[in-house]
Amino acid sequence: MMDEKFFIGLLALAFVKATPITLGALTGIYSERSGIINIGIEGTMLVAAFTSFIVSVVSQNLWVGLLGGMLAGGLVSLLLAVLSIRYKVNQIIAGMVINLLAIGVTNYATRVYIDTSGIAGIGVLPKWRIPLLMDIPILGPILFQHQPLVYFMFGLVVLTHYVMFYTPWGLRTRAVGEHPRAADTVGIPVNPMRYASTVIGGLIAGMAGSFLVVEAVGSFQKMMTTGRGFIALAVMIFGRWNPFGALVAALLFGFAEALGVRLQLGDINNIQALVYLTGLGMLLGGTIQMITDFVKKKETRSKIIAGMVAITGLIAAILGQTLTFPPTVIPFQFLGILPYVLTILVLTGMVRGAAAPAAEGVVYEKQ
Amino acid sequence: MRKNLFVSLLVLLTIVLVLSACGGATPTATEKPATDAPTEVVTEAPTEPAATEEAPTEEAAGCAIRIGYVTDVGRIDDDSFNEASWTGIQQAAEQLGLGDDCYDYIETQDTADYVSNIEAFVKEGYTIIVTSGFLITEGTRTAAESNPDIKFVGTDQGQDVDYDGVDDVIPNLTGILFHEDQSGFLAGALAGLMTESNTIGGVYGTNTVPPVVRFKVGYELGAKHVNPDITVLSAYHPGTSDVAFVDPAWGGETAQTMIDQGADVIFGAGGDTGNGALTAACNAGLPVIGVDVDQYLTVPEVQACIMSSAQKDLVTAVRDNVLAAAGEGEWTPGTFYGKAFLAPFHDWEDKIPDDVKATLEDLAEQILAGEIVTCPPGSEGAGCPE
Amino acid sequence: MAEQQLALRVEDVTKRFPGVLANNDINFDLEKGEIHALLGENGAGKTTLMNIIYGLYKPDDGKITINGEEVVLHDPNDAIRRGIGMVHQHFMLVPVMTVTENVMLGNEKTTTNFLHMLAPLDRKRIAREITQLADQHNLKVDPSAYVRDLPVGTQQRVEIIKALHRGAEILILDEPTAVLTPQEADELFDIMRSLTQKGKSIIFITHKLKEVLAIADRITVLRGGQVVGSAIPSETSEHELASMMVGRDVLLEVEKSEAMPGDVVLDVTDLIAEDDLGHQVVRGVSFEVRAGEILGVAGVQGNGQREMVEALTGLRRAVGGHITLLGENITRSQPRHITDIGSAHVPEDRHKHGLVLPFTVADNLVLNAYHVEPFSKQFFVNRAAIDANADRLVQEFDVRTPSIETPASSLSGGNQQKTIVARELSHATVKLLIVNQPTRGLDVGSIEFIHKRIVQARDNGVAVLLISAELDEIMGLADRIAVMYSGRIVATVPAEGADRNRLGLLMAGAEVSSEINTLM
Amino acid sequence: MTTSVSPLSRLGHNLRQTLGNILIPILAILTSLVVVAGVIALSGANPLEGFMGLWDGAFGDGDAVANTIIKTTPYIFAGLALTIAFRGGMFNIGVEGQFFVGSIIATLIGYALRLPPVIHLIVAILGGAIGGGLWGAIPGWLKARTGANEVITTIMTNYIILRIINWLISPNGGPMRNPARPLPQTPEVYPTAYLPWIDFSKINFPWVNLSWLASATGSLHWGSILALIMAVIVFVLLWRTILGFEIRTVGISPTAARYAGVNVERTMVTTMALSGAMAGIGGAVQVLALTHYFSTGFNVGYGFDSIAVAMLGGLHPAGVVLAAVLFGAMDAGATIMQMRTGVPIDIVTIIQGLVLMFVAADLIVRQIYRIRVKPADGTTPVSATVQTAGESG
Repeated sequence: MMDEKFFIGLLALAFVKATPITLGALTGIYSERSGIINIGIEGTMLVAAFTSFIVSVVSQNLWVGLLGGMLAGGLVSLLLAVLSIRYKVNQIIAGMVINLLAIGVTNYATRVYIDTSGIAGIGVLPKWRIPLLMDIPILGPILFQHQPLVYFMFGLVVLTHYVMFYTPWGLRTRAVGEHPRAADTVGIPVNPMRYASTVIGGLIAGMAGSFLVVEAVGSFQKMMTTGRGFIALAVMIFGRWNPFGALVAALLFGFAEALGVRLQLGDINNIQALVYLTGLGMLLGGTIQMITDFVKKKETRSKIIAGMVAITGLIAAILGQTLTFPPTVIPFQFLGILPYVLTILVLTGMVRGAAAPAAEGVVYEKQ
Repeated sequence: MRKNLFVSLLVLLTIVLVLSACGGATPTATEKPATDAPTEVVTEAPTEPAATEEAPTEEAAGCAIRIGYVTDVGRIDDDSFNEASWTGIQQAAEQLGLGDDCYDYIETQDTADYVSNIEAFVKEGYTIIVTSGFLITEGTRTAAESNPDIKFVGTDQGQDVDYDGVDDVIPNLTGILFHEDQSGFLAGALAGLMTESNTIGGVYGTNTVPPVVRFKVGYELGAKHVNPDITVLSAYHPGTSDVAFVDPAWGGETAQTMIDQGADVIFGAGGDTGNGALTAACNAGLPVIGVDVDQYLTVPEVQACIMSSAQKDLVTAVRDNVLAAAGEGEWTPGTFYGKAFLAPFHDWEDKIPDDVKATLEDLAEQILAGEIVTCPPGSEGAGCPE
Repeated sequence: MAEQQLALRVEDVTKRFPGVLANNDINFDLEKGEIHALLGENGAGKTTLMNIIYGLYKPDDGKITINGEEVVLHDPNDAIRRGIGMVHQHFMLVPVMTVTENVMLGNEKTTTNFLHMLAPLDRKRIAREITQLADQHNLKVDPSAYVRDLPVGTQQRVEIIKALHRGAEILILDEPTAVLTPQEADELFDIMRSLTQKGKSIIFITHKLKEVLAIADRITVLRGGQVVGSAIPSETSEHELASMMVGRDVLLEVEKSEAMPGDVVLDVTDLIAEDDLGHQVVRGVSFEVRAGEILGVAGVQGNGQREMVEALTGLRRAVGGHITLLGENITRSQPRHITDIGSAHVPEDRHKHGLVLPFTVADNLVLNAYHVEPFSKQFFVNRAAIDANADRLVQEFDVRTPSIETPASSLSGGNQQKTIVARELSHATVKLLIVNQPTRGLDVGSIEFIHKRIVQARDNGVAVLLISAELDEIMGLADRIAVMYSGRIVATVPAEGADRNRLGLLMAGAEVSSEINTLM
Repeated sequence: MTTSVSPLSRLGHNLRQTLGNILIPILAILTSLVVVAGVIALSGANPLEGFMGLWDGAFGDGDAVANTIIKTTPYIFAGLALTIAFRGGMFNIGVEGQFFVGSIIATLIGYALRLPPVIHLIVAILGGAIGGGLWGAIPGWLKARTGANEVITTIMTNYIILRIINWLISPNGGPMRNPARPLPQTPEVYPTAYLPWIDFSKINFPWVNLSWLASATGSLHWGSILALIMAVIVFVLLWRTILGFEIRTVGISPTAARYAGVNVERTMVTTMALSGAMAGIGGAVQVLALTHYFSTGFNVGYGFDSIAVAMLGGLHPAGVVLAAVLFGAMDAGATIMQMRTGVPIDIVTIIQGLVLMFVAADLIVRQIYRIRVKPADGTTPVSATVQTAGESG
């Protein structure tokens, strides 16, 4: 049952599910690396989804809709930046304001302007099957048969990594988020950088919101973000404010969610699958940890622990594949909890304060 | 610190002032509360069931009949349940020649508000009150008992079941139910007959909502009835009911999962979530089956793919019952079973083979004749008759 | 022309902040290749003036001339472009970035076209340039090291390189010796001299008289935002400068009588403690403090003093060793317990530890006693007792505040510190007083007051442990002096007859001679 | 230099401060209404009519007032819960979930146990408090032990508890389902655990005569009174007890608190537990007074909306009560507003968002109305909270 097809399906779906979450996390990375906490990603996405729908319907062009959604996201983030920087609002409160207003405004506008007019969506962006690459066994269907925004997401992850760590722009953004005064003293305009970074993040959140409309669904529904913006926030922390870290975390998240659905379908023994997959995860994680331990010349104890985890995982995986388990259906609500529990576990496992930009949430004022 | 003390003193002072002002007003009771007093007396209904002095207040005078609608938690324009009920009410009102002021709705935001929302209509002198949703079953029942002069219609509510030793049927209360399992069964049969891969899928809202469960039960039985070897993939949204019906992206992704598993017909039953599944499957070029209403009409994006919908005719049921409550038609206290059937095939009229159509018609007759059990006892959470 | 010789000229500069006239009609000039010292107390307006020159503030009035050209500086970029570089008192370095990244920040030199912000960084090239500059000016530093891993002395060098890398001709050094040993300071002076020989001009900001006399070519003294005088080192004295700086005669020495040491109050053996990153920074410290004496711990910042004090006060868990207070082992005790036994603590960082800034003065005055009678009973606090206590202490310790309901945040630094001292000394049961950097950043009046109180406490039989980076403060107050270097007490000597030079050498980690050890 | 100030001048100073503190929220509300009026007008409706409907629905007659009070009650509990948490520097986004836990535990005790009348009620409410408190203590403990950012963990615990409850009451085998009917709801609690309606005819204080209220019997429940009592208790807790002093100290400066001898970690957990307990009581009251059973769609949103309530109330119990009345009134009035004028209920969410924005960004309000009253100097720890939130990442 848990054959090649099973994994290909799960992984391909994990990438789709990870797309809006990763984009949302990139939003967080841009604003938080510059020192602005953004818990308004959810609201930003919602407004962007709404706008992209309206614009795509009016223009009868999904790409224009995407653009409209992105601009809306940028504008919402600008509001966040203005509240946080110009009006020195506590940034968590500012994020809550964004979320509240986004729900209120989109619900209100949907009811007053959309529901009465009965406009219909114009479909979704078609898949871009990448020639040649799509035919690679296993990898092809997982990676290269997606709709365009999935590829955009990959592109943005790479681009963000490049911008953040290999360009003056990123160097300055990070300096502003870590030690704004130091940046100021070398002539870097702290607050303009923060505005710019937050708005760029907003554009990306706009893409995340538009994804739901122009790629996933084809029309706007009230509250259709259903918490993806908050998950993105967790994923950003999970990934330690790094684009690739966020991507990996989002994939893990997407995989867990996809698995939750997949196990519900009833053709797979739930317990068996969980044992097998947990084993596989331990094997993978343990091995990677062991390799890094050797590369970084960590102490022996760490290597042994990693090795034991890997071996236990291997055993579990083999048992999971071979033993017969009594048929059990885990209540799907519990499968749904998985990603959230995982987030808490990872959060608590992280070293205190690791990687968070030092000046995050602190208003910069010239002395 | 002192400031805080001061603020609390201020508040205390205000409270005392207000209280003493009110207390002082008692002897000369005619001044300020005077305007409120009459309504207060009149509206003092809840504890005294015999509130017969429910003499129509002035606003009500313009309308002979006033219809109030209390929605299920959610909005009036939910493209689904609330909206259909409201449409039924509007049609009835039109037929009765009522003015716009004579019928109104209250959107319920929290189950804790059901009772007070019904009360609001009672107080304003409404003569017919429609409530939506199974969660309000009890609230509607209590209100009906307390206000025998008002006709109550509850959708998705079984109002003839003996709960807590209460009389089975209340004369001024009708609950509307549907055999979702029956239309679900037909949808399943259609899917089972049309599939080429022998695998079909169904994407549902949450399993805490009995009608949704009945759709699923019927769908699976129907498919297996016509095609015993078929694989039916089913998934509920894992979220709570506030999320489970509004997550079209999840619906779409789940449909995709099922398609990856070989499903070639997708049934979507879960509000926007289900619609998301329909859209995704349609984009993948597969036939789909909608739910609740004729979704060929409500989800224009999938017109090319939608074979039919497992329909329950809520609009008509509500309209007819409201009309009956207004004296036009037969008022049937207890539970009224509305019609549940397959919607027209529309664009698929020609693509569906005649023998399939014949089988479906045959099955429909058998179901109506009670020869096929579409909701077997023991289907957990479906509320099937035991 | 004489003008040609001037690197910088400031004329009639005035700067007002709400409620404060920070700079009042200041005139100041800097010749090419000279070291011009700007001397003044904290709050005299030195830093404001420098921030104006560096473009961080705009003056309300007056003009600035650089190399004979009148300029308006809108932001640091303008100043940097005109060859001004500044080494701030609190280093402006991003700890999580490398030396190279810090140096290139804002001056990345990628390309000149409009895409320069998004062009790839050339770390190798900048690292090469850093090495070049370092060789040229004898500033040893590893370009690929992370700043957070570098000792302060090295961080300072990074700051200087950062300025030079931007082509600075005029260097402003703001209190550069505050974090250095006397020997490191001497090294810095060498670097400064070599810089001026290569044609750079330096403004040297300080409040340390000895250093001014040692290095400056000219001295300008600031007080209350105004220039109150100028001098040439060879023609003035420490005492004269001090009077100019403070505006009255000051006692450079603290008056105190002979110590009368009593029983051992605090006994520390082999104390080991780690910093936040898990590095062992206190590595086997042993000493004792007796009632009625002041033990001064001298040492450059960052040699484990902070962690030692935190371990002594229960704020940090000791990894090893024993701490005994009044005969009780407190090695693993909580701060509350240690306080209750009779330890008082004036912390190093008054904003982080000593005060809850938004709280009122009254609340801050019971910050570690609110839980005992009379300030509370059972579960409830007693406002009346807290206010009465505040009224009394504010008077007794001369805390200048509009009212006891005023938030501590609106007090001046001196009054904030007095509030802390008042609280700590007002404990009924104080047997041990730990004071860490008690006068950092204060005006002379407050310094004198606090010094007097510390001596008074000693005379009342309190054991005092004084930790300070100011060697002068230690030598003025302590009865015995322990020198801390790299997590160890490298020597303990009687204050009387202690040799400044030798102490300096010890602080810098020079060989510990057996001769000094025997003096313990 | 002033060492002591006359009580009178202290009072005067405080009066001005208090006025300043009250002025801003009022202007914030006004400004929000003006903005919303524009939004309503844009949609073609008459804003004035809308507001009239809102007012009538909230205060139009005795029933409206009673309805407002009933809707105010949960906001008070949730607002107080947030006040405790925010004062203690904990950004408890989890009040929503803690509210649910309080409801579900109280329901469980209500139908699973058989106890004598008053005792049953007290046990049920206490159970709700303990349940909410424990659920709240988890993120507090995680933060104290590992530094896990409580904003994220509480968002996560919300998701988790919602789904657990969804399963508990699921007709598909949920352990707390009502076996008598296939609905996502629990059995009803026994009447012994009902939180009763206030019977005004039976209340006879010697100093006030409440008989004129007799007709209001059956429209107000004792939970509202409990909420007011809780407000007083929270005030005493925060400003008159040792624990309160510690909570506020930790809230502003954990480092200074540690220095002062406070057990910071324990205080964090305590703060979150108290906050969760307060929310739990609120949840319990809703069940025991109104529905008597728990079902899906119950009490949604109080935890989130009350962040605005707490902020609007200046993180002070008295302010929270007033702000809760505002929010309760808007909820109560919105129904009538929509019925009469067709202005959608969602407008209320917009008002609430705007109010929160203008209160938090008081600089905007000051600019619009050119107010010069100095902002109260850091009396709330919210800015400090951000730093703690950020530092633990």
